[in-house]
Amino acid sequence: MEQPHYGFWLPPNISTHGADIDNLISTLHWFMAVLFIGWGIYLVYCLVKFRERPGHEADVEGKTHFVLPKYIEIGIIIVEACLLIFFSAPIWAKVKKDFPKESEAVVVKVTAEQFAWTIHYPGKDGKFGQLKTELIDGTNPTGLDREDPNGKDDIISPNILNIPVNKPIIVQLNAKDVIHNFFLPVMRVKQDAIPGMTIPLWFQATQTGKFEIACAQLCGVGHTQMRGFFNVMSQEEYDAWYNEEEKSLLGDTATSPAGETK
Amino acid sequence: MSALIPYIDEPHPVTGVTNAKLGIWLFLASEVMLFGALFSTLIIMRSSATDWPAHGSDVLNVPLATLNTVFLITSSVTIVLSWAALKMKDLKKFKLNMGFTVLLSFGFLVIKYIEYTSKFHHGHFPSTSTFYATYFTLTGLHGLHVIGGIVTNLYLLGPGSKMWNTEPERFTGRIECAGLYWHFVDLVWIFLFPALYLL
Amino acid sequence: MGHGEMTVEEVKKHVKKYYVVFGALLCLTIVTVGISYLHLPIFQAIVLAMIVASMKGGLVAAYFMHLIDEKKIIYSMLWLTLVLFAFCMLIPLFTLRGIQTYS
Amino acid sequence: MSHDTHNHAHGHNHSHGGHDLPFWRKYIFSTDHKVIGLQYGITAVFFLLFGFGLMLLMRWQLAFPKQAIPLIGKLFTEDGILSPELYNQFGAMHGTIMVFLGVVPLAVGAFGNYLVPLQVGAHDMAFPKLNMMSYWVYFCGGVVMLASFFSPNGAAASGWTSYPPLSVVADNGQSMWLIGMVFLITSSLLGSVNTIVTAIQLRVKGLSFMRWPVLVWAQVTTAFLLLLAFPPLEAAGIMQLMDRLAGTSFFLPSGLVVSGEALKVSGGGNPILWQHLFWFLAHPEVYVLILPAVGIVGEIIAVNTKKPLYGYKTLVYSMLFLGFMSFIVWAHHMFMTGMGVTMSTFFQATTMIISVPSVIILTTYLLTLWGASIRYTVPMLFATAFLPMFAIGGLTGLPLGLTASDIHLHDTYYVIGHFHYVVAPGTLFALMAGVYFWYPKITGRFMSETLGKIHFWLSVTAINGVFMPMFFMGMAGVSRRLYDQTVYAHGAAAQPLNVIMSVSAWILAVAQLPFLYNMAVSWKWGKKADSNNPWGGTTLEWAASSPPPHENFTTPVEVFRAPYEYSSTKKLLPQFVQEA
Repeated sequence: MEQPHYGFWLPPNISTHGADIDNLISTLHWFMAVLFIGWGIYLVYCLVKFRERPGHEADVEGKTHFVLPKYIEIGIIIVEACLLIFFSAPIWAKVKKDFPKESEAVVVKVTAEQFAWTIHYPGKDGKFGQLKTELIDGTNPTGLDREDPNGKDDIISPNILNIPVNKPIIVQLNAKDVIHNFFLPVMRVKQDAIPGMTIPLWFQATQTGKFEIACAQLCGVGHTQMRGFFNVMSQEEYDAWYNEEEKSLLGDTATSPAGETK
Repeated sequence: MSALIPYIDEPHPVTGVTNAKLGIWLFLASEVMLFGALFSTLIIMRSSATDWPAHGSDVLNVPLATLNTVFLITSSVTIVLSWAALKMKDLKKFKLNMGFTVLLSFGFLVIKYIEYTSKFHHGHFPSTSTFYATYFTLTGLHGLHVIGGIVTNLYLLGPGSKMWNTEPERFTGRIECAGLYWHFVDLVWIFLFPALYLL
Repeated sequence: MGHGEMTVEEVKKHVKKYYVVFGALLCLTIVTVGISYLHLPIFQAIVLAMIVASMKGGLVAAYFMHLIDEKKIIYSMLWLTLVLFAFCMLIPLFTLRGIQTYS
Repeated sequence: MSHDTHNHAHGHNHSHGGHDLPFWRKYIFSTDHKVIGLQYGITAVFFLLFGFGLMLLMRWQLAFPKQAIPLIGKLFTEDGILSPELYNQFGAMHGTIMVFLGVVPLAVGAFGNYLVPLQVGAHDMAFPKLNMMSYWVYFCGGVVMLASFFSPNGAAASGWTSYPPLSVVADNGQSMWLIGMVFLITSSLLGSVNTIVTAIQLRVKGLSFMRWPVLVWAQVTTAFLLLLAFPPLEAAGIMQLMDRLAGTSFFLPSGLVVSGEALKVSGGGNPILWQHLFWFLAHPEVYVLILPAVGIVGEIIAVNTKKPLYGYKTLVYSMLFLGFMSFIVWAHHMFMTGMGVTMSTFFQATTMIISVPSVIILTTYLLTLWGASIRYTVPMLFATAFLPMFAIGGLTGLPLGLTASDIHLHDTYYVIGHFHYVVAPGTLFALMAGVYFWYPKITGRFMSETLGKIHFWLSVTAINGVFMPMFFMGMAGVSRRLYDQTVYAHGAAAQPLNVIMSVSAWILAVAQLPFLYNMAVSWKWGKKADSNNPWGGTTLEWAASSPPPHENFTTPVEVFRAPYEYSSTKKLLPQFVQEA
């Protein structure tokens, strides 16, 4: 897994939906560039051609005006409408609405707090244990109730999100204290983590590698330090990691029914 | 300096209003937006709250609030009558009606005070729940508006009324503006009353 | 408003109107309080209460604040305000409702 | 108040009022709109420099993370390194001060106050005492904001947007911020009532609405935006104060756990509600910042191209439409709160629609240049530079206004670059142009052209050096408000851009020195303006003498035509001159 290359432009994209976003961004910038250069040429031409000089009078009656701007204006409206209707709205709908089935996806809870991320996997049973505010302490940042049968096998992974490649991931995003923003630059994922709400989002990685989670909403003095990691692994690596975690939680009886390990 | 500012006491020929009249309506427009945001908050707080009382009357004192409604409505009538009195060049009647207005608004505040203290006695504070937070903030801000009205009206009743002798038209205009403000305060209460107490 | 040029007679007519409105306001107050004791389902209760409140508010605005006979400039300004007021009331609510969450 | 109100129409008695007042009534607690305008101007320039200064310090930390600030660093912390606490305070206060205490008071308070009465031919504002009050309320708000730096844990540090719950659990500086905001809002409300009434009621004979100069249209639209958009923020500010001081939970949901401890509040509130009420103001606020600038640039372009503004009516309608639309686009600041498909499409659509009048405004100005005879005075240079800078600012709004592209760009440096292009090389350049342009009216003397040109060329280069790299940094995915972006791999890769920006910012600061010097020295020693109308302006302020006397017009003025019309000899003709 090599380090991704970052520079002065868009970071590499490793998500399935990111290419659409990148396309829209570059289309938009071409459109902006054409407009700006067009205006720029016109402006510079005017500034030189119509400068004050002896023998040159202002055309106060505006006889030399042309009708082009009207068409440009209409053109801009049409382009903007197309960008909205054919690009932005469908992409947004795909990201926000077309969720994969939970049974086919990896579902994780991500809880933001000042200034860390807690990633919570449901474990083998696929069910999240209950979270109880009163259980929150230094070792249990989200207050997971280990007594809850569903919570016994839950994996808590501080600040590191491990996911398999080529499989949809559903994140249930929440925050404990203030508003944060769950930002995966290479994944083109950004969503506010708002206390009191659990907001779903999904994505799917196309490459393996080690990347970063960034907080994109000012959340206090340690905002800049609120850096998490996410590793995209091959399915085998991911399974191996998952089993390892389960084993250390439940001992070697990981495969036996949950009730026995009390 | 006012000598050079036209349309203080006579309406502008095109707009048909005096400066003060336009000014007070603009001010009221901004007040509409202020209370608009607060009512918006009320709706949002209520629609997401888990412990909002089913009926305001379960926790708030409806009879007292009804009395307060009557007070405010009556004071609205008296202030508009005080303006009509000036139109009929009757300063005495103006003072009488304006005096009633101020008295009634004091009555409103006294009842508000009784309501608040009884809530505090029962341990209900703004921090108790979003219902009480909304209740205290909205009625509190409305109360501040009432106090502002009392100060203005007292001024116009007392030292301000000297203007009647020098510039009667302008003074009548001032009373009209004070009245508009006061009716607005009444108007807000007309909506606050059912929204908080009755629903 | 053209009340600047009102005669004493006209003012007296106005005063009569104020008393009628006053009576109507008192009646409506009784009505709205009465309705609240019926303990109607919440939706009907809100609609009814708001209708009565709007009627009362309308009376105050129309007669006490003379909006029934006001100048165009005031009307246009108030219409603008009302539209923005509606935006401020409704859009946050719709938007908050639109946020999908688990819970 | 005088007793002879009934002969008000044609100022026979302007001998009293201006000349026999004691100093403190004439210059401190003055009711003269020109003095108040200057008071606003001077205070606002002070705050602009102060807010700029905060940013210059922050830019050191950004360019050279965790290195001691040379020379003056020890004033702030023991080791001279800007701490993250201070960084957040400076960031929040930079935004607040620049917007609410700098640009708006300068654009609306100073230019509006000084020019609107002159341009409509009034002797003063409609409510002179109220006018004085707005200034002093603004002044108090400024003092509260400055004082908040000295509160125990420093000033507000939750960004100028003050999103709860962060701002509710923050230190006391935030309460002072809110109180300061209540002052500033009150001041703006009083000021806008005054501006609207003055412009509508005190118009001189012949000045119909469609003969208003564009600046008056801009100021009136702005005043309406302030009047109707600010109150919701005032309400929200009061609620946040209640949350902070009375323990309510308007913006606090249930179950908050802050630094390991459950917060002892009732909960049940909604943090997003604040964002709605905040942006209900703050989006129109963007147009409050830009519209006066549009007005100023319009005046300067008309005078310096020596031809009528192209499409005056279209321009006016565009401004009004822009103002109205600005009320229904606000939630495009909140796309990342998890907004659903319907509402996000609605806000994208309104956002695309609002770009139309902006483009029309820009187009009318660009078309005015065609066939002109452009006189390159310093104000015209700044006004010309405004056009492409505003264009960049406007165009870069597109990717932010569409949800899909906003996913990557939201809350990155791209946003900062976008709105700074609108406000800094956009509005601020226009305001500087305004200062150069009306200086001879205010003082009777010109500012130095040479110093002005130095100021212009240095500023225009440096300011692009500050803001252009931000777009690249935003593209690279670097979030805004980061104390040290090198923590992140993508941030570290983009770090060289920060050095460019910081150095440019410091050059920009140096570039303002000739401007300040010029402003101060020209007051007494500048080249004398040879007439009341040295630029050949067409609007009413040029009919008054320079500086205008206490009651503005010594002889009655009248308006005969629309603001930008030409005579039979094909020259621009002032509104107030009757053609023979």
